[in-house]
Amino acid sequence: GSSKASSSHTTNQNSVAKIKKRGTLRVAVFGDLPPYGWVNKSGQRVGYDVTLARRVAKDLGVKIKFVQVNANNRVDALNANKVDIVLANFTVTSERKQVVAFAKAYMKVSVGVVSPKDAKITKVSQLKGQNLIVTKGTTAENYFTSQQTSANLLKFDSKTQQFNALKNKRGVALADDNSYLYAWVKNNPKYTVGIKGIGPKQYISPAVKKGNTSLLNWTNQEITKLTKAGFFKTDYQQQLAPYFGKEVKASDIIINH
Amino acid sequence: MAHSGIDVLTAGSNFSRLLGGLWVTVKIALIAILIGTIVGILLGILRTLPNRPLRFILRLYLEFFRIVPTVVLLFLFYYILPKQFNVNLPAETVATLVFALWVASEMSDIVRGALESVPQHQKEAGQAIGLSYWQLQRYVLIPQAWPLGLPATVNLMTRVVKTTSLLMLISVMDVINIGQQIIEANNKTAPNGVFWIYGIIFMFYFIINYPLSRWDKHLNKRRLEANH
Amino acid sequence: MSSWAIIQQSLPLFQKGFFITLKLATLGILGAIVVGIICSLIQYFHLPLLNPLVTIYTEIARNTPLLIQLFFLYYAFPQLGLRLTASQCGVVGLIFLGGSYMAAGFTGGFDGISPSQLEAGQAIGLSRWQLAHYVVLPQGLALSVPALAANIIFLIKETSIFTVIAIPELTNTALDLIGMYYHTNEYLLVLVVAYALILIPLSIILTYLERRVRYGAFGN
Amino acid sequence: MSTPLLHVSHLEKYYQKAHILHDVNFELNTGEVLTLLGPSGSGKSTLLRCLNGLEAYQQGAITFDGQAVTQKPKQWQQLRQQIGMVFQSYDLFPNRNVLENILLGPLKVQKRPRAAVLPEIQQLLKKVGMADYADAYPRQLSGGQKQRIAIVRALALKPKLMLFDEVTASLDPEMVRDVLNIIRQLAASHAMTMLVVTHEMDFAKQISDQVLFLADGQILEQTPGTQFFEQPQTERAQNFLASMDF
Amino acid sequence: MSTPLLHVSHLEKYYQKAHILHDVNFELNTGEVLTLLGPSGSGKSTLLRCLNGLEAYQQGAITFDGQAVTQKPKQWQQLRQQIGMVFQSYDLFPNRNVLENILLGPLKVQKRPRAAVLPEIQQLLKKVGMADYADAYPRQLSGGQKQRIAIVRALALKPKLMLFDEVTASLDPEMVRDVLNIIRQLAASHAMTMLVVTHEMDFAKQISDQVLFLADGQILEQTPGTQFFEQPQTERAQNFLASMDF
Ligand SMILES: Nc1ncnc2c1ncn2[C@@H]1O[C@H](COP(=O)(O)OP(=O)(O)OP(=O)(O)O)[C@@H](O)[C@H]1O
Ligand SMILES: Nc1ncnc2c1ncn2[C@@H]1O[C@H](COP(=O)(O)OP(=O)(O)OP(=O)(O)O)[C@@H](O)[C@H]1O
Ligand SMILES: [Mg+2]
Ligand SMILES: [Mg+2]
Repeated sequence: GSSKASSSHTTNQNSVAKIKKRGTLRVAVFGDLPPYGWVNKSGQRVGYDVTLARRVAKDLGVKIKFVQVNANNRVDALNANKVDIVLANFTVTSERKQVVAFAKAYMKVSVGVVSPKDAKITKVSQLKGQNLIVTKGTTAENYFTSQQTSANLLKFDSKTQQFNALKNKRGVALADDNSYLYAWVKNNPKYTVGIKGIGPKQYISPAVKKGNTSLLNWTNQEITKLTKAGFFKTDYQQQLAPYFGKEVKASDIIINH
Repeated sequence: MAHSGIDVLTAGSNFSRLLGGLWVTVKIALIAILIGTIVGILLGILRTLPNRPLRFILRLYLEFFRIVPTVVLLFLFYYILPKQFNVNLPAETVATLVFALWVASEMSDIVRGALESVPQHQKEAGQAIGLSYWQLQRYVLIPQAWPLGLPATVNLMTRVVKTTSLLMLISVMDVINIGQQIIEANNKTAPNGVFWIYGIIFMFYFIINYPLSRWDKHLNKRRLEANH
Repeated sequence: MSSWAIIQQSLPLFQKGFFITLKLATLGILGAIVVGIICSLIQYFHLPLLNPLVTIYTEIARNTPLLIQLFFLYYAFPQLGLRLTASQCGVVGLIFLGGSYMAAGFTGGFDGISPSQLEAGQAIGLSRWQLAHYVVLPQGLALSVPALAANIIFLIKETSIFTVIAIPELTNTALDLIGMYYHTNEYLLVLVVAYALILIPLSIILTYLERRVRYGAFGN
Repeated sequence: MSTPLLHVSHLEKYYQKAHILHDVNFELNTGEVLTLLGPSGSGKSTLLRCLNGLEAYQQGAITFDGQAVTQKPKQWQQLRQQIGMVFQSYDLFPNRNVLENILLGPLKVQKRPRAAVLPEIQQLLKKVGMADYADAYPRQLSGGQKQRIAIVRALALKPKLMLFDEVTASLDPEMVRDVLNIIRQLAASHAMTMLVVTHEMDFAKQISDQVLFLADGQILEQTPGTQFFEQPQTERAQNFLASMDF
Repeated sequence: MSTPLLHVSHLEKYYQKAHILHDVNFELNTGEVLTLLGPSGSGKSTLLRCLNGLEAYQQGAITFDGQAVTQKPKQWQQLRQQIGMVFQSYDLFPNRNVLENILLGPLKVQKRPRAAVLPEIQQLLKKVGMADYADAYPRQLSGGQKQRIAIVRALALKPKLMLFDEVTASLDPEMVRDVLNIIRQLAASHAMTMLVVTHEMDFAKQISDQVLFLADGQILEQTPGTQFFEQPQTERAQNFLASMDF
């Protein structure tokens, strides 16, 4: 990997000092993932991650610039210096830790599986040999590729396509972060999260480029500060609660550091 | 199915946002075509020179852009080259650049072909009255090659416009990306909005390309009539 | 892990993608050629009723992106009761798009036949369909070989768009591996090489064919 | 020679607005050779093409071999087997060899058995001195050779009438003779009725039973035999003949 | 007429392996007309093209107007202003009108002022009977008219030598005369040195000061005046002349 060789000298570009000098923080977010990162009717970026992003920029004292990404190019957006920080429902995994630097987690999830109510999937064994829909580059894909290899994965580029495929019965079920699936079934009552959580509990963190210690440290302090100040609770109430059903409680999602 | 979902198009600022996305798409295509055409004409002329190494290099350039699918080019220029060469351009600029380089490569071949299909005796007639190399290009070859290459150029333009649909794969807020945002944002109220959104995008592309394709047809017809 | 090891690990997946790309492209291109020939003959002979249909079809197919055509085939058609697998959608989409390009290419070839050839055929009493069979098709197809070659290469590259309907062809494989393991350089390199493996030999064969046809058929 | 083989009366031909042929009348008896002379653009080719259904005419009547021409495609297709035509641009089909070019008509159009046709064609090929070239492709032949094959291709259908439109105009000067000789033989044997457009005056003089002089789409003179060349009646014809020899 | 205007010695020309011209030697004095005769493929066009730098030759020497030809592109570009050439395919530039076609050389190549050139060109156009066509585009002209303009285009550079390569070969018979007449006038006035390839034997007879007979790339005869036509020396030439008239 030549990627390692070049990473050290480009790091400085994104240090806290540089960002302040530049006057803008570039944040990678999702654009089609309500309620985390999406664009509402009037064209404004909103969501749990987006609110966090705005707060982070504000605390840094700079303007914010959003870069919309898909799940499978979050890492490259960082490493190619397209963004300073990723706040896009980014689950911490050991593979990812090797290529980006994660700050303290601000959310916890695990992989869930959603299926039609009239053909409910409740056990992983039911997926054997069946088509399971995932989005490229998600934790769910990773889990079903490395831990549970019996399902036949259909891999899409975006959330929009993934859910369309499920509605079209391209697969028997769809796997993604469970909190997100709860939100989705609330809008789509014919479906249910039949498997509420599989695999270990996972954490969602901001990610910065490897070696960018100044921004990493700053972000860690920021997360701690915000947690103490109850920011995430408010964020949850405003952005997530309206989307989630009764099955979910704030404590299922947010972390008390 | 009580709800057709067509109001997705009119809700909020949805339609104007789609138009905004369309403008991004069109802008990238236009600038790329403009730059690519100019560069391509120069390269095309260079490719008719008897200089072998030069022709070989330009041929390699052409073949590279011909072989590598545009999706891959976009990834290459957006994510890999910045890492390797430490240049960092915004997504729209990268997209414009990739399309311009692609257009230039295809144009160079169109121009070369057109120049070579100007009848040999026209070139000789020009030489016979003592025209120099550039005078020959300027007064004889290029004016005659131009109508020969135009249909292929127009055809290439329609392909460029269509290929902008791949911009959704890098972080360009083109019309399809905006469309997907709208689809997700209105998922709850209008589950069938997806077809309307894709339908309108389909129409957008058609409306841009159809006149180009008519023009292409018209040019071809005129060329045929001139030939027979 | 060294780049080479990364590449080696990914090869089995790429190999799968390679053959999927090859298979779908072959089916799609063959279908497109058939559709193209039929449409161009209809246009050439101005067959009533069919001719305007062909015009509508080719204008729609040529002037809209394959990406959106696939979205419709894959996501919208099932609601209308027509349900195709992803691979079928890919092939149908490629035929739909490619057929219009092929039709334009063949039409160009047919138009390139000198009118005197047609008159020579008429003068010995050939009927319309005999003229098509013995004069228009053989000469027109030979004249369209350059366009055919360009279209074939274009369509093979278009298979990369199949990634949006989750067909694990080459591009999808690469994007997927990148999303999971983040070795972007290595995977894109393999991807480019894989396309080159298909396209370079093909391009050489087509150039050769072009040359043979040119010398074979047009020494009049 | 009771009724004429070909009878053309009051033929009028327009291209859109342009009036190309004006009230053309003539007849041609079996075994006769009619040459059609006239300046460039006078309508000679157009007249020939009307006689072979390659152009539609707007008024007038053509009777061929007792049959009224209706201008229906089906009828033309059948008539064309009896009216052979050879063009200036020797239009052999480049993708078929000499024999295949010639066989196409007899086998596919007339559906005659190959075994019956082959000996006839060998005969014809020998007559034009091309017996050894049955397997050659058009690109391997010289212009004169191609034109000879084009004549055989038309003759192979055993037409009752042959139309020749400046068949030597695109040939190198040395090859002109070979081709004209073949037509001359056909004329001399009185085996074939012919309508010939040519710019070779000596040749025309030798073969003509009748001469038709066309100018601006009108027949200005119609004279038997060589009389036309010695005493052209109209001034147009005199000027025309003067311009032809140098 | 002390030193010849054009001197060609031991010229050898190959296309790859094919030996096209063998040891060609001749000279041409100012004001003389040399006609180059020979069967098709004998190398007449190739020889003319060598004299205008459109083909490279491999051996031998050409001297023009006392200047040794080096075959360098720059020199050719300068020499071509003094050696005009007209081709069989009247190659007017289709995108420029008659006047623009003619002016290109004098204005862009020779950089003469427009005001000085225009009257000369009017003069030339009048001479060839095309004074009214200055604004016409090539597609609006007949073949003969185009060829006359092509001749004017070459003459406009005031060349010392004119090369004519079968300039009437693609013309309709009636137009041949107009074009040949112009060349004949040029020859008669002794104003122009000319090298003419033609298949029109009568014309050649009338204008030739010398005849060069070429066969298979070799000069078989070189005779002054009309002697060639009356008493060809070699059998090749006799056959050639026989094939030319009908
Ligand atoms: N397709 C066409 N459309 C319009 N006018 C035409 C067409 N074909 C021929 N003409 C016109 O018809 C007239 C007669 O043309 P035709 O070719 O019959 O003359 P011709 O006597 O055969 O001349 P040539 O000796 O040059 O062959 C000409 O004025 C020509 O311009
Ligand atoms: N570009 C070329 N490559 C190879 N051989 C050539 C080329 N051009 C001409 N020749 C050959 O050179 C010979 C002389 O050709 P050239 O055109 O000079 O003959 P010509 O006397 O002008 O004939 P014509 O009377 O038909 O014009 C011919 O045998 C021809 O085949
Ligand atoms: Mg004619
Ligand atoms: Mg020649």
